[in-house]
Amino acid sequence: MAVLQFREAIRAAMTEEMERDERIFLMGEEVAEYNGAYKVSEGMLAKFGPKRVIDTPISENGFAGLGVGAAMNGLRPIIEFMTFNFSFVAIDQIVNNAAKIRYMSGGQYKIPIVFRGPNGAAGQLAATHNTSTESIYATLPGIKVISPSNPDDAKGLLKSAIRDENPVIFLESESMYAMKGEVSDEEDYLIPIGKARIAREGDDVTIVAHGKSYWIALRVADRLAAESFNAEVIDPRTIRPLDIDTIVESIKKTNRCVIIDESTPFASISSEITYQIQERAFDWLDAPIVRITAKDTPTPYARNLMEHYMPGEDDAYEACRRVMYAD
Amino acid sequence: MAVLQFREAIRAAMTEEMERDERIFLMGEEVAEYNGAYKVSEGMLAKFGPKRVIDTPISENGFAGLGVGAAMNGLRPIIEFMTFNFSFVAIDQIVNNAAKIRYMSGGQYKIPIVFRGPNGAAGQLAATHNTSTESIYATLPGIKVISPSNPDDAKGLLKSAIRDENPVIFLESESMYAMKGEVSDEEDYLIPIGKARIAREGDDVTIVAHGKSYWIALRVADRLAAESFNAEVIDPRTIRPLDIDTIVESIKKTNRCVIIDESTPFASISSEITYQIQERAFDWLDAPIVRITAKDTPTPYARNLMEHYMPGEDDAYEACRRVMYAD
Amino acid sequence: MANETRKSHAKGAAASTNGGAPKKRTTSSKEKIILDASSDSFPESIEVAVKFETYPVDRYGHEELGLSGETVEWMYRNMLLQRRFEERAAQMYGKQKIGGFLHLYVGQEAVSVGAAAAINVGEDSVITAYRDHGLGLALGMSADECMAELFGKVGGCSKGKGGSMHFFSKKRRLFGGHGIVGAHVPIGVGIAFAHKYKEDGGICLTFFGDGAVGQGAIHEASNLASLYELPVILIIENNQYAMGTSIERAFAETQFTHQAVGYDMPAALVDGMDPFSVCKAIQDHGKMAREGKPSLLEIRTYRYRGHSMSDPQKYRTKEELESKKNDDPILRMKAYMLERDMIDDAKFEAIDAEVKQEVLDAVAFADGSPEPALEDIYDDIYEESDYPYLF
Amino acid sequence: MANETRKSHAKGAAASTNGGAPKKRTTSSKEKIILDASSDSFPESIEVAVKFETYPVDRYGHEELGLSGETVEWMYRNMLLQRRFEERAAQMYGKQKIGGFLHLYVGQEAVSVGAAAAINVGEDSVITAYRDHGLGLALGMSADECMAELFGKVGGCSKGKGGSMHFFSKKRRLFGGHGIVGAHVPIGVGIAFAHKYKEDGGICLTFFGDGAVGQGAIHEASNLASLYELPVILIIENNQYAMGTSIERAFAETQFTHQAVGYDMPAALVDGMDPFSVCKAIQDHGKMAREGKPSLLEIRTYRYRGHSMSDPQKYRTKEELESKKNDDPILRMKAYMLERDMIDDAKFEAIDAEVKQEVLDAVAFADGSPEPALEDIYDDIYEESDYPYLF
Ligand SMILES: Cc1ncc(C[n+]2csc(CCOP(=O)(O)OP(=O)(O)O)c2C)c(N)n1
Ligand SMILES: Cc1ncc(C[n+]2csc(CCOP(=O)(O)OP(=O)(O)O)c2C)c(N)n1
Ligand SMILES: [Mg+2]
Ligand SMILES: [Mg+2]
Repeated sequence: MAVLQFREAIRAAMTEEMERDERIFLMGEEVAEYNGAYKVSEGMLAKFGPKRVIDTPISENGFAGLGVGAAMNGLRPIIEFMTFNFSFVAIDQIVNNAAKIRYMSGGQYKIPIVFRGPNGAAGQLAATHNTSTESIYATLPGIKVISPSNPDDAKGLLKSAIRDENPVIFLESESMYAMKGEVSDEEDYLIPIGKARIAREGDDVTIVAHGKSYWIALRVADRLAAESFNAEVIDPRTIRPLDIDTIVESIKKTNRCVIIDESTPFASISSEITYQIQERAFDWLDAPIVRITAKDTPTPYARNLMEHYMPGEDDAYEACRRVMYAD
Repeated sequence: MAVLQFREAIRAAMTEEMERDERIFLMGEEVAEYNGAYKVSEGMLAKFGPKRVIDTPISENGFAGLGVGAAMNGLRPIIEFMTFNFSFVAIDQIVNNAAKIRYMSGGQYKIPIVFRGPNGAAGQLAATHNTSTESIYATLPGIKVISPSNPDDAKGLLKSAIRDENPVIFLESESMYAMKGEVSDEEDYLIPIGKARIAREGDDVTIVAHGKSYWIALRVADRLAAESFNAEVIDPRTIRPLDIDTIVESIKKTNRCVIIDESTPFASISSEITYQIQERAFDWLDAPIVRITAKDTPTPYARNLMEHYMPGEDDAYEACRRVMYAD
Repeated sequence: MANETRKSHAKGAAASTNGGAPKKRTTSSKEKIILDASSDSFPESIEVAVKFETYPVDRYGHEELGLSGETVEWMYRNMLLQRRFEERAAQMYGKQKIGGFLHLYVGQEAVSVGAAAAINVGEDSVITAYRDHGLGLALGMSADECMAELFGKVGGCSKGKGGSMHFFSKKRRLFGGHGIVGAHVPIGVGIAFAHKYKEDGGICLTFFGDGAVGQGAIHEASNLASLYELPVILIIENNQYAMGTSIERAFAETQFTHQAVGYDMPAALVDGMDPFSVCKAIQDHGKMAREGKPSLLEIRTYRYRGHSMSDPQKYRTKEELESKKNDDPILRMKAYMLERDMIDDAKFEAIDAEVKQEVLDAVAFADGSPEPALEDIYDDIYEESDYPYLF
Repeated sequence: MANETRKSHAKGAAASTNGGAPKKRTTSSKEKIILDASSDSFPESIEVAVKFETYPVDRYGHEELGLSGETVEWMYRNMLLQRRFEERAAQMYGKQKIGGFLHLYVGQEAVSVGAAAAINVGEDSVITAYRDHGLGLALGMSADECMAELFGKVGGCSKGKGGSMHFFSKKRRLFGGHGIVGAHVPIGVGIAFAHKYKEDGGICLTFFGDGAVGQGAIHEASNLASLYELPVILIIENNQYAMGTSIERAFAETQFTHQAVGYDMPAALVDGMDPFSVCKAIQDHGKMAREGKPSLLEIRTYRYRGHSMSDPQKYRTKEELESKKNDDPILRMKAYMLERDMIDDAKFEAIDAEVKQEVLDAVAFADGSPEPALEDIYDDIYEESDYPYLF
C-alpha cells in the first residue's frame, strides 16, 4: 500500500497500462507539455514521449472523434476532457458514434476507448463549469460510466476501464484530485467494473452515494453512529452498469434508503436507483426513498449560493433521520 | 373545431403566432424552399418571405447558437432541428447557453426561443436516427420540455411555447405528423405549459404516457376496459415542469401506476416520475410502479428487431394486470 | 511584433508534441509572400496565393495510371453493378422489402471505383456517409451481403442491424456508413492517426458530402489532420445538393478547395464523372498522404436520383438533370473501352447479363436469409455476454 | 461540368432565402482568377489570390480617426483603469475575496478601448469570452459593479451569479462573458442577425481567443455570417497562447486571416498593442458590417499574466515576456500624448490617483455589498415566479 493523491492514482493507472500495452495513448488539451491542466498527467510526456502523450487544439469534437476512429483501427485511446463540462461540444461523438458503432456494424468494430476527466462541481466556477454529467452519459446503452470516490478505486477502476473492450466514461473530480488515500500496489490491481462497494455496514438505513458525495455519506454515517444509528454506506462506483443487486440486498436489511448525488435531480441517477429499488424491493421499503441532490437550478457563482446549491450534509443527515422515523 | 394533421396543427400554431408577432422567425434545414423535410412548414416561405422563414446550411451548432443570440437581442426564434437526433451536435448551445445565460447574467438577458422538431423513433432508421431525447433535455433547469401526443395539444402547446419567455424544447414525432385530430379553432388557443391532461378517467390503475406512447396507453386502457378494469390515462404533455400533482392525485385513487415511454430506461422520465410518486404517495402505492420503455439497447434496423425494441402494447397491458394483481 | 521569437519558440514545441514529427510548414502549392519573411516587424500586408491542381475528365488513360486492362474492365463492371444494384434496391423499397431511408448513389459511381482502384483495398481504410452502397460494392463487398443488409437480415454485412446507412466491412476496411452528417470525418482522421501510429503504411480515404462542409466537425478534423500530418485524404463528394439545398444557398464560398487554405493543406478539384480522373487524384494525394501530407479533394459529381426515396426534387430543373445525365460515367467508360477496342459489344452484353444475374441472386439471397432472432437485439452492444441490461 | 447552370440556378435561390438579400460574391480584396470565368468547362486550374489589409502600430493618429482629445484621454484612462482594476483583483483573489477562476486581461487593454472607441456603445453590441473584465470596463461598466461581481455580491453586474467569467450588461450591450471556448461566437452572429432583422443599424463585435479557432462553432458561425451577410465583425484576440499551448502547436495555419478565405470573407491583421490601430480597423470593418459585409480581424496581442491565477507559465521564456512588455499599450499611449503635448505630467499623475481611488472605492463597494439571499438561488432561471422547482 502506498499513499497517493487521487491524481497520482489516476496517473499510476495510466502509466502502468501504457507500459503494458503499446496501443494505449493519452490525448487531450494540455496533457503533454503543460503536464495536465490539473497535473494528472505530470511527467507522462517525459516518460512516454510525444507519440503517446499528445496535446490537442481546443477541438473536443475533433479529438473525441479521432479517438473513436483510432479505437476502431486497433488502438486504445485515453481521451481527456479538461473537464466534462466541455464534453458537450463533443457529446455527439459519444452518443452516436462511440456508443452505437459496434452495434450498427453488427459487432465488427469494437471501440475500446476511455473518455476521462473531472466532472461535477469544483468551487465557484458558475453555471457552465459545474455540470454533473453522469445522469446523461448513463442513459446510453453501449457505454459504461464509472465514478470513483477515492484513490484506490480510481486506480483499480481506471486500469479496468483501459482494458475494457467497450467505451468507458471515467468521471473524476477537480476537488478530489489532491485527496490522499492508500492505494494498492498489487501487481495488476484491477477492480471489476459494475461492482458496488459496501463502505460501511449497518442495518438502520442505506445511504447510496458515488464520487464526491460519498464523503458526505460517510460524515452523515458518523453523525448517525453517534446517535446509535447504523447506516450502511454503499458506493456504487460504477453508474452503468449499476450494481443494483448490492443495493437491493442492503435495502432488504435496512428497509430505507437515502441517495446523495451532486447532479441536479430531474431524471438523474437518484431517480433511476429509486425506480430499480422499488421494482425489486417494494415490499421491503418502510419509507419513501429520499434523495439529496444539487438544487434544481443552474450553478451560481457567489460563494454562499454555491454552498447552498450543493447537496448538504445536514440535509442528508436529516433525511436519514426522517426515513428512520427518528424524530 | 377543424380536423388537422399533426403537422398542420404545428404549422397553424407557427403561422398564427408569426402573424401576431413580427419578432418571430423560423429557421432550420430545408424549412423554406423545400417546405420542410416533413412538410411541417409547407407554404410558410411563400406566406412570410425569406426574411422570416430561413433555410440554413447543415450547421446545427451554428444556427442553434444564432437563435440564442437573436433571442438575447429581442427576437423570438423558432429553431427547427430536422430531427432531434441531430441536436447532439448543437446540445452545448442548449445546455450551456440557452439554459444558463439568463441565470449567469443575473436575469438581464432572457432567451425566448423554441427548439422544435421530431423526436424519438420513426421506423427502421437504425441507431443514430431514433433517439428519444426528452430524458436528457429535461434534466436541465432553465429549459422547458414539451411533448404533445395529438394535434390539438400540439397547436395549443406550441402557441404557448412560442409566447413563453424561456427556452422551450418542443418534441414532435415523424410517425405522428400525418395523424389527424380535431383541433380547436378558438381565436387564441393556448394550452398552459406544465399541466397534464387526464385523457381517460379510471380508478384501477394509472397509466402515464406522453407523445407517441400515449396511444399505446389508450389501446391498453381499451383492452382493460373489455375486462372491466378502469385505467386512468394521464398524458403529462409537459415533461419539464412535470405536473406531478395530477399524477399523484390519480395514484391516490388507483394505488398503482404503469409508465409507458419510448426512451431507453436508464435515468429517464419514467425513473423520475417514479421517484416523485413514491416521494409523495408512498403510502398509497399498492404495487411497484412498472415502466414499459424501449429496450436498453441501441436501436436496431431490422424490422422485427425494431418492433421488438419499442415499448410493446402487450407488455404494457400485462404490466397493468400485474400491478392490479389481476392474474 | 516579435514574430521571430514566437516562431522559434514554437518550432521546438511543435517538434515535441505533434505525434513525434515536427510540422513542416511549406507546401508546394502555396506561397506566403510576406508573412514568412524573417523580419521582426509587423507585415505591411499579407497575401496568400494558392494554386490548386485540377483533374478534369478525359485527361488520363488507364496506362499512365498503371491500371491493367482487367482493372479497367472491373471498373466498368463495378459501376454497372452499383447502378443495377441500386435500381433493384429502389424496386425492393417500393415493395417494402427495405425500410427506413434509402439514399441512392446513382450518377456518382465513378467516384467509388476510381477511389478503389487507387488504393490497396484491405490495407488502406475507407469511411463515408450514409450514401454508402456504391463504395461498399467498389471495395468488393458482395451484392449478397449488401442486399441482405438492406433487407435487415442476418446475412447482411452488419447482420441487419445497420441498414442502408450503415454498411460496414472489417475485411474490406470499410469503417461505415454514417448517418450524422459530418460526424464521421473526425473518425476518418482517427483511423489515419492509427495507421501512422502503427506505421502500417495505410491511409484513410474519408468521404463526405458537400452538405457536411457546414459542420464544425470538418473544420476540427481538417486542422487535426494537417497539424498531426496524418495519412488521410478528406474527400468532398460534391454532388451540388444537400437534400434540397444547392451549395450556393448553403455556403458563402462554394469553391470548397478554398477551405484548405485555413489548414495549410493542399487541395485539388476533381471531375467525378470520369473514374480515371478520380483514380489519378487519389493516387497522387494518396502518395502525399503516405508521406505524411494530408489533403483535401473536392470531387464534383452529381446524383441522378432524389436525396432519398421520398424526395420530390423541386429544387432542380429537368434540364439540369438531363444535361448531367449526358455526362454519365458508365457511358463514358464504355466509350473509352470501345474506342480503344478493349472489349467488344458481345462482351459488354455478357457483362450486362452477369451483373443483372448477380443482383437477382443478391435479392434471392436477401430474401432467403433469416431475420435476426429477437434475442439478438442484445448482441453486439458490449463485449461481455453477461452485461446486465435493464428490462 | 455545367458550372453556369448551377450558378444561375443558385442565384435565384439565394436571393429568396438568405435573409432577403442576395449574396454578393465579389469582395474587394479577393480575386478568383479562373473560377468565376463564365465558361461551361471544368477549370484548368484554380488559383486564389487574396490580399489582407494590415493595421500596424504607430500608423494612425487620433485626428484622422475622428477622435477628440477627450476621447484620447478617456482611452488612456480606461486602459489604466483596467490595469489597476485587475492588479487589485489579483490581490483580492489572494485574499480569497474572489473565488473560481480569474483570467486577467493585462497587456491586452488596447484591444478593448480601441474597440469601444470605434462603435456606438449602447447601440452596437459586444460579446466575448471569459477574459472579459477589460471589455466590460471599456464599455463603461462601473468598477463597482465589476468588482462586486468578482466578490459574488448582489451589487455585481450579474448579481453575483456569474462571477469573473460572466460579466453581462444589458445597458452597455455586453452580451457576456462566456466560459465555453468558442460557443459564444454563434451567439454573436445571432445578435448581429437580430440587428439586421430589426434594421436598427447596430453591429455586433464578437471577440474570441486564438484557442477558440480550434472549435467547430467558429467555422459554422463564420459561414452563417458571410452567407446571410450579417453585421458582425469576428475578432480573434490572438494573444498567441491558449493556456499553455502556443498557436504553432495548435494550428496547422497560424495566420488566422487565412481562415476567411473559406468563407469568402474579408479579413485583416491588426496590431493590438496600439489602440488607434484597433480603433481604425474596427471603424473600417464596422462600416463594412453596417453595409452587410461581415469580416474577420486577427488582432495580435499579448497577455502579460498567466492564463489564470494558477498558471506556472513554463511555456514561455522570461525574455519573450519582457520583450512584449516593452510594447506596452499604456506606455505607448502615454508617449503619444506627451509627444503631442496633449496633457502634461501633472495631469497624468492626477489620472493615476483618480484611477487608483476608483479601484479602491470599487473594492469598498464590493466588500460592503451584501451576499445574495439564499432564496435568490431560484431567481433568474425562468420568467415565472411560480415555477415548480424540485426539492
Ligand atoms: C447533423 C445532421 N444534420 C442533419 C441531417 C439530415 N440530413 C441527412 S442527409 C442530409 C443532406 C446531406 O447532404 P450532403 O452532405 O451533400 O450528402 P449527399 O446527400 O448529397 O450525399 C441532411 C441534412 C443529418 N443526418 N445529420
Ligand atoms: C470547449 C472548451 N474547452 C476547453 C476549455 C478550457 N479552457 C478555458 S480557457 C482555455 C484556453 C483558451 O485560449 P484562448 O481562446 O486563446 O483565450 P485566452 O485565454 O488566450 O484569452 C481553455 C482550453 C473551455 N473553457 N471550453
Ligand atoms: Mg451533396
Ligand atoms: Mg489566447
